[in-house]
Amino acid sequence: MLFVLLLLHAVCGTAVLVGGRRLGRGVWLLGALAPASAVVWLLADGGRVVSGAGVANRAEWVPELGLALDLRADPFSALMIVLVSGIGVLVYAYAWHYFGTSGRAGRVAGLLTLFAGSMLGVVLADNLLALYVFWELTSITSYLLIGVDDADPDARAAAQHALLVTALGGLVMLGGFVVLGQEAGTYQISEMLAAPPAGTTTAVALVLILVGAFTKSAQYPFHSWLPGAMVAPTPISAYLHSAAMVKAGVYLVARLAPGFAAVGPWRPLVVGVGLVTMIAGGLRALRPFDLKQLLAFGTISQLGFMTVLFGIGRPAATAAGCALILAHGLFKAALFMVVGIVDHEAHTRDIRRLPALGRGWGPTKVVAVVSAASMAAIPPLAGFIAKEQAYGALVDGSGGDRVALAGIVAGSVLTVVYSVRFTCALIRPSLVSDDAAERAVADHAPGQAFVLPAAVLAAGSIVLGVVPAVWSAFVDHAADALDPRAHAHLELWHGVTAPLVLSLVTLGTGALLFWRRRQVAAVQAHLTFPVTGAQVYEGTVRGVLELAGRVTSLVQSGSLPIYAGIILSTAAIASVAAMVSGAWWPGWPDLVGGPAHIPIAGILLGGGVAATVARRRFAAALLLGVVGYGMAMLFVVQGAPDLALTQFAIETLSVVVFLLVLRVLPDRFERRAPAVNRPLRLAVSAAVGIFVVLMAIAAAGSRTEPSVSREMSDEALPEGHGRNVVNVILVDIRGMDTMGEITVLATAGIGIVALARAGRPPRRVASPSSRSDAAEEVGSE
Amino acid sequence: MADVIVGILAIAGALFVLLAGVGVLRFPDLYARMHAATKATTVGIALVGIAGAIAIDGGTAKIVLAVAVIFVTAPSAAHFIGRAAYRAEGVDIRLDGRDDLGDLGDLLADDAGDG
Amino acid sequence: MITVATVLLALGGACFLVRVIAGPSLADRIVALDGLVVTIVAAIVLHSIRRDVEWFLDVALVVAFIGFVGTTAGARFIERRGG
Amino acid sequence: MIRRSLILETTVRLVFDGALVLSIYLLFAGHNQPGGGFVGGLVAAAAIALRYIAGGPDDVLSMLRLRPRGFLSAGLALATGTALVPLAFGDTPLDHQAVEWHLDLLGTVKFTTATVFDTGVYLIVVGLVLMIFEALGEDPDGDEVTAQEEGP
Amino acid sequence: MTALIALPILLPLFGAALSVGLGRSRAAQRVVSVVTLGTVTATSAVLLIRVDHDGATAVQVGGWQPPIGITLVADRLAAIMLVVAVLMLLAVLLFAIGQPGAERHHAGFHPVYLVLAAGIALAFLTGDLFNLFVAFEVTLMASYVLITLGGRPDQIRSGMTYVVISLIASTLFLIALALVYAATGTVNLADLSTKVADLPDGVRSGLAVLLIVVFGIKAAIFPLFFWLPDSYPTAPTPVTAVFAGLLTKVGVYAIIRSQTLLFPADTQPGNLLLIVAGLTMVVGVFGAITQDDIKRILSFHIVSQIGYMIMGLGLFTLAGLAGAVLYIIHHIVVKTTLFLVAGLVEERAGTGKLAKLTGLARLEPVLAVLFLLPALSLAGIPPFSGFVAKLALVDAGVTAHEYLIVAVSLAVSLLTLFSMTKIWANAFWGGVDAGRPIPPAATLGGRSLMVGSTAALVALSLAIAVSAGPLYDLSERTAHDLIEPSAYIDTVLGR
Amino acid sequence: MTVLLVVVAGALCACGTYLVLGRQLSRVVIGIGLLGHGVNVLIVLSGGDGGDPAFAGGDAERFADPLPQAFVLTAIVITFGVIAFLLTLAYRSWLVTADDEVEDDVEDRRIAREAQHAAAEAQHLNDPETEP
Amino acid sequence: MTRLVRLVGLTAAWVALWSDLTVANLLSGLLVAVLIVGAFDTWRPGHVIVRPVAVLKLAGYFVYQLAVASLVVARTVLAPRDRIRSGIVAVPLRGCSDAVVTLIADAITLTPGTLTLEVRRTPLTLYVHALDVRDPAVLQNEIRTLEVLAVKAFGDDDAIAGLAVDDTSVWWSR
Ligand code: NA
Ligand code: NA
Repeated sequence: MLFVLLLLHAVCGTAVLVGGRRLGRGVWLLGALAPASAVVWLLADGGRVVSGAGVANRAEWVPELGLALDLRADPFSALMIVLVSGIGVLVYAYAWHYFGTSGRAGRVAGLLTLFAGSMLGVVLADNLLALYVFWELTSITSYLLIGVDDADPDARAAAQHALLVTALGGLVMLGGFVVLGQEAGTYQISEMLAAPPAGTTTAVALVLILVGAFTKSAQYPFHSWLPGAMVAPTPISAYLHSAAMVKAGVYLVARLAPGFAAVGPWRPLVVGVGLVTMIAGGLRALRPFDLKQLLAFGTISQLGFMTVLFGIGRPAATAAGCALILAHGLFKAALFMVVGIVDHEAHTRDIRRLPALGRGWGPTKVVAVVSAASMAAIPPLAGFIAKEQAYGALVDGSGGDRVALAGIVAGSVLTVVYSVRFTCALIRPSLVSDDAAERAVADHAPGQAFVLPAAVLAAGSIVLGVVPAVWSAFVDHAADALDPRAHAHLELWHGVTAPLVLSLVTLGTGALLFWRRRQVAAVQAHLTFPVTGAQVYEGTVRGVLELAGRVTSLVQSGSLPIYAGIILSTAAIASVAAMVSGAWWPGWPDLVGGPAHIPIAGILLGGGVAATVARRRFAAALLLGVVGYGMAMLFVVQGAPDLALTQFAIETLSVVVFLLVLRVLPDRFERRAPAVNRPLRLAVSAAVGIFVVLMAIAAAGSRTEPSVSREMSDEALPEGHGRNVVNVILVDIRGMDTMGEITVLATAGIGIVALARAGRPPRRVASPSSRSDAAEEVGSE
Repeated sequence: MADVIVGILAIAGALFVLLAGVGVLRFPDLYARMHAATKATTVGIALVGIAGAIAIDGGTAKIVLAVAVIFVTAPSAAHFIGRAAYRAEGVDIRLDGRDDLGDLGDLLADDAGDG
Repeated sequence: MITVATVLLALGGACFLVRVIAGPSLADRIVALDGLVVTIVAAIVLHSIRRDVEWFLDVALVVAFIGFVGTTAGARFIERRGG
Repeated sequence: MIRRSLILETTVRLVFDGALVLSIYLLFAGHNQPGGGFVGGLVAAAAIALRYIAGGPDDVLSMLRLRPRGFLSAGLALATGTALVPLAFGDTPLDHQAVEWHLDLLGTVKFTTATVFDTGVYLIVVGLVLMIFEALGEDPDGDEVTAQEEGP
Repeated sequence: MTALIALPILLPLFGAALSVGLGRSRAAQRVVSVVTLGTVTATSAVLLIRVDHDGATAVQVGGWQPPIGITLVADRLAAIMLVVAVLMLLAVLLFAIGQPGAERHHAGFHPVYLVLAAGIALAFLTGDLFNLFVAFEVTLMASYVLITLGGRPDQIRSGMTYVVISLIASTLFLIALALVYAATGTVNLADLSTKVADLPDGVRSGLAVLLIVVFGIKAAIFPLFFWLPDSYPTAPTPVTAVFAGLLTKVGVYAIIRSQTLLFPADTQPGNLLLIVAGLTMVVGVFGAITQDDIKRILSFHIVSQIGYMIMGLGLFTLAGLAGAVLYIIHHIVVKTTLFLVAGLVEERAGTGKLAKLTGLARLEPVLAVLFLLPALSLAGIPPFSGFVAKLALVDAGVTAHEYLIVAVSLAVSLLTLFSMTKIWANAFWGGVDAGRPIPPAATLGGRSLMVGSTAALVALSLAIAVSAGPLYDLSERTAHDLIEPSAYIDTVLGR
Repeated sequence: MTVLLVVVAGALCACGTYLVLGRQLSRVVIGIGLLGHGVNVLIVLSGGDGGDPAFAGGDAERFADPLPQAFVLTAIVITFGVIAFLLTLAYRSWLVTADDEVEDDVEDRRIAREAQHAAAEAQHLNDPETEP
Repeated sequence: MTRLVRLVGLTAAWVALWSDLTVANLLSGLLVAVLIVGAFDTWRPGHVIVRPVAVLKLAGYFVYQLAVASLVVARTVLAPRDRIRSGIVAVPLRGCSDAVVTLIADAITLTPGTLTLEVRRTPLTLYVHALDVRDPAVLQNEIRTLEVLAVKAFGDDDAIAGLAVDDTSVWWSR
């Protein structure tokens, strides 16, 4: 069934992409069909899942590598499905209005559905490698979605930024997965957590995996892609960058923490990064005038919060995380939708330029206020419930937990501040904007249906806050699925407890800071970190490109002589070096084989050197021919008449071909600046010469057995029916060589004609005695 | 006895080739070198060929053919080189007597191809 | 005696070789190369006499013919392109 | 422009016929004596080169009945055919067969399919050289053809 | 079985012979080529199935018993390479027929293309070192002709580079052959396998390194690859596609074959290979990200990815070799596809320069999909074939505790993705340039054939991903053969 | 194998290498030719010292090893085909560029030049994150 | 006649190459010869007629000249002296076929001190390089002797008749 759901996403998404414009607004219906089905399935079949029985489907892919598409739905998955598919459906409804009949609607809808499927895969995967598969699919679909306004260079750059950072993390994580999988002996998550490995290797693997989680969930210092991704249309931001994709990292931390939180670096790393992210993100959220940027940094901050809760590995914190992840999905998606509505209707989302939102904006403002309040953890909203849980989980803990708690409180204070800031921006923008200019009044207001999805989410925040029992069991089961020790009992009123006190302190401090916002801003101006994450990213990319450019211009000289020199010297030096590293020297062979060798050696050396230094092309060709004749004489004295015959004939024909070509070329070799200077050329030449000599002597000296050709001499006549052994070898014993050889010749013939006559009319013979076919073109037309 | 004859013929032939070589090396201009090369080598190969024809069983016919080929081709080749060199630039040719060909000018160009 | 002849031949060949290398004109080189070809034919015949085998005579025959091709080709070239 | 030579052309025509005989001899004798398809083809090719040198490219192309490409095609077909045919009889490729006939007058005539293969080699070598002349033989300035058209 | 092994070599040659003769009729040439390669594809597939089932098979050419004669051997590796290669050749042939270009304008295209096919098949199937040289030469000669078909100045320039470098490689190969024969008196690979083992270890390592260099030039490994990006991109698209997909892999095949058969684990320079692999990956991908032309970018990626295959060999474990084999299968298909797509882009937009391209995704959505899928696969993004292949290598590397090369391979994977997104963002994204003239309809005549064959290859690469499990099993069986070559040797020597 | 001939082979290879490292294709061709000759000497030597031509009926003990001869023959012929092609390339190069020099790759030179400047600037990678 | 001469010559060459005079070789040689003559029927050097006795005379004269030439060369090589006057002399011939002209020209090249450089067809003239051109009459006589012997050996009847015409004045007048 789980496969059917995933497949449905793929099919619907593809259908929407292919159908595109022809479907009109139907793209949203068809696109939403898949996530809606997931929700329906959860409602229909969810009892089984939520009760903890779980639904597992498995499909082998590459069994030998442990790569299996194992899917497993447990209560925590169910919670994630609510986020991914449930909010997904609402996002579709929202996007229906947002995009209208825009030309990109088809692309967005199709890609959203594919993304939803990938995200569903992430939360259902019960195999680390399968999880990686879906993980990267979310990266790719996110890339395409961020870049959906591809004419905008900023969108393209942001898309690439997001992809590179998340893919970097993904690859590091993959390395971690493989190491961890090998340590554990399985990639199956449930199995692995049942008996988690420990030790140094595991610790290293976990750090690698966490890098992946941090990039995906925009944790410091990998957060900078998320604000950039805000160039995407708001429905996409609402879905990917608040509700769904950015939760993938948190999800992974949540899954693994119960088994691995105790392993070495896990807890300090996760809690440290999470706290830094929460506080730094919160601080950054105080500054932007772009509402989406504000929400983006707020999201980063909240993701840090969740990372801490899940990563710390305390059962109660885990339970709190489950509550927070859901609550955050509700309020953050709603807030993004609100910003989208504002942007869509008022054509700006800059606080300084926002018009006054008057008639018809009531519902929107209500949604915004409720959701922001939930974000600020004001009772009786869902956010408050979650935060109470979080405070409660850590308040009784050890020293480390106390530090975490302090950080969380600090981060929450900031959350309160930017929540207020956001609310004010919509209701009294002048409060949070320096300009005193008169604001225009928004000339039209959003339709009811446009606001409805956000309203549903806001209502959710209220209902869950007011009636915690609605989701208490659900969260309890989810937490239980992660960690059997974890239990959640959500209540609005616990009595006057430490958490309540902390909540009040949080709200009060937040209000105070908002009141003294100018002083805060002044302090903040001095606090700015010297480099931003974006600068780090940019610098890294530029550095890599610069390094690549340098390396490439170094090795890729574009000059044939240099390439040839490198190859030849590599061959000579590497081979000889390898040879002399072991036993090789057999002793000197005889000096001279016979008196006839001396004049022949004279011809070869004299001709060779003369051909090398010749300054005229023709002379060089002729001298090459002389060397060839010397070769033929060598073949004569060595007892190879066939070779001698062939060598003489070929050498002469070669000279003829040389002459045909040389008659168009200049007489002398021009003196030009060489690509490789003379001493270097001589050195490489000498190296090649020495390499040949040394290796030949070594090779010949190590022969112990007679050649296989003895049998050929014996078999030539009886089996090959010929006396000439060489000929029998050529046409029979090694006829395959000859076959190849004549193929080379035939091909050369075709190529020569094609090359020489390209672009010229076919050869014609003027002589009247010629037949028509003799005049016909040969290699080219 | 036959060995001695073969040896003498071979040495004589080789001597002529050596003579031709020395001539080619020592003579001052192209035509003089050609006079030496064409004649002496032809004679030399003829003598060596006879030696070979005597000495090698079953090789007579091929040697005769080889020598015949040289006899037919060597003078034609010499003619062709000489003719080309006459026209070509950059060849050292010393004509201190008469030059009927030079007097003829370009007239030849018209009908030299009239083979 | 064949050895003596071979040595003489080698000396002759050396003379031709020097002229091929030294030139100075292309025509000189071609003339010398032509001489070298005849020397080679003679050398092959002498080699055959010495080893008393006939296998190399085909080589001699082919060289005699093919040398002509090379020489005329060279001559045709210098006629066009100068010596 | 080619300056033709009566002396050279006459010699070449005399030698040409002989060289063809030599090349065919080398082809057929090659299995038992020095020679073979390569050398045979090369000698024939050299003979053709000679004709080219003496008479120019048109002299060469006009004397042939087969286009240069035809030589390649036929040669390659013969060689690969020899390799393929044994497959039809369940033998390995290039498995050559030899047949001997004992004829009263002629004595023993031996024929092996290796000769067919070698003939393919021969044709390809000839074809290659012809194609070289076709490609490069023409004077790049193009006045050779003109000279021929004005000739006899 | 004999025919199954011989036909992939002989049939294309015979087809080439016919095709040369049919030079005047392009239609007849096309029929000959398609029928020939189609038949060879079928026989090769049957061969692979049978070899996988029954084990390696050898054919003694001319009936001469080894080590005298030349042996053709089909083991799993050879059969796999053969099948993938002929599939590519067939697909690219169809593309070429559709494309108005080299195929249409040169009577030589078809015969030479068939010769190339025969050469590649021979290289995979031969069990003889000298015959391998001949196979290389056949392939090279055909490639020289194909790369310069048309004779444009830039082709001449790059043709010179390609030919000269290849000639140097051939020369070094011949030197290696002379040394091998001098040392052992045989060139039969199976026979050599036993005789090389008896050589003094210095001589043996020297030969091993020399052969790596020889095949490494062809395979384009560091520092021997610099010629490749300068020569491949100028050829006509179908030619570049085949070169990119197949020719370097012939070199890789030769490295794997020679190192596993002749210089097994105890002597093979494993660490050296891993260093070479890493440098090849990095320097190759660095080159890619600095380029501005699609085909040049892709050419550098060829190099970079050769590093992955060498990595698998360098690990010299069962898993490593299996990964290398799987990577080769994936890479051949994907690389060929990408070059065909690059050709379609050039066809459509008249250029392959990123700076001049824009908005193709909107103009040609089909083309965009055809690019995106293999591009992601190339970058090793799941669920495409490249991911499985990369995973196999990473897994093997981790098992062998070679963490550095694993890290390098993952980093290079990221840079590859960067490079692919650069193409995507610059060529496929962006506003539609209204000023660009649409190519005249006439040149689009065979477009459906071009797009169709490209799409078929994309589908093939998806099929590889889907069936990665059985394919990995096959790769593992292949790797087992390579690590335990005794079966190969016994098959050849008839023991 | 004798020292003299091995040295000859090495010297021919060295000469060939020297020419191959030049720029003019016609010279490179000569170099390839010399390399080919050097290698052929090596192959012939790989069969041991010479002997009688290998013809059935002779004394097989004294035969020169025929197998390297077959190798060399194949090598010679292939080299011929390749050299002819290479020369045609030089010819064509002369026709289209009036030179037979192997020029440096244009694109490589361009990339190298650009690497001097800031490579990243051309990449449109500025982060869109807006500072308030 | 010409064709027959070619056939016989080629068959003889074939048999000589096989170095074995058998029926099989004769027949196959004839076959090869017929094929070649049939395939390349482009013989242009004119009619060739063979007169055996005259051929022998020519051969004898030629061998004598060659021997002299060798000695002359030997002397010049071993004891080089400044050449007095070398030059190129035009030597007119009377009408004969290309084959015979070639024969004459080749023979001149192989005889002492002379080298045929060029042939002019109309009027038929050889241009001969001589190491010593102080006395052109000697040159003329030698060449005239050669011409007569050659025409008688291989020329057709018209050519032999042409020998009677004395047109010395045409070239000597210069
Ligand atoms: Na086409
Ligand atoms: Na662009």
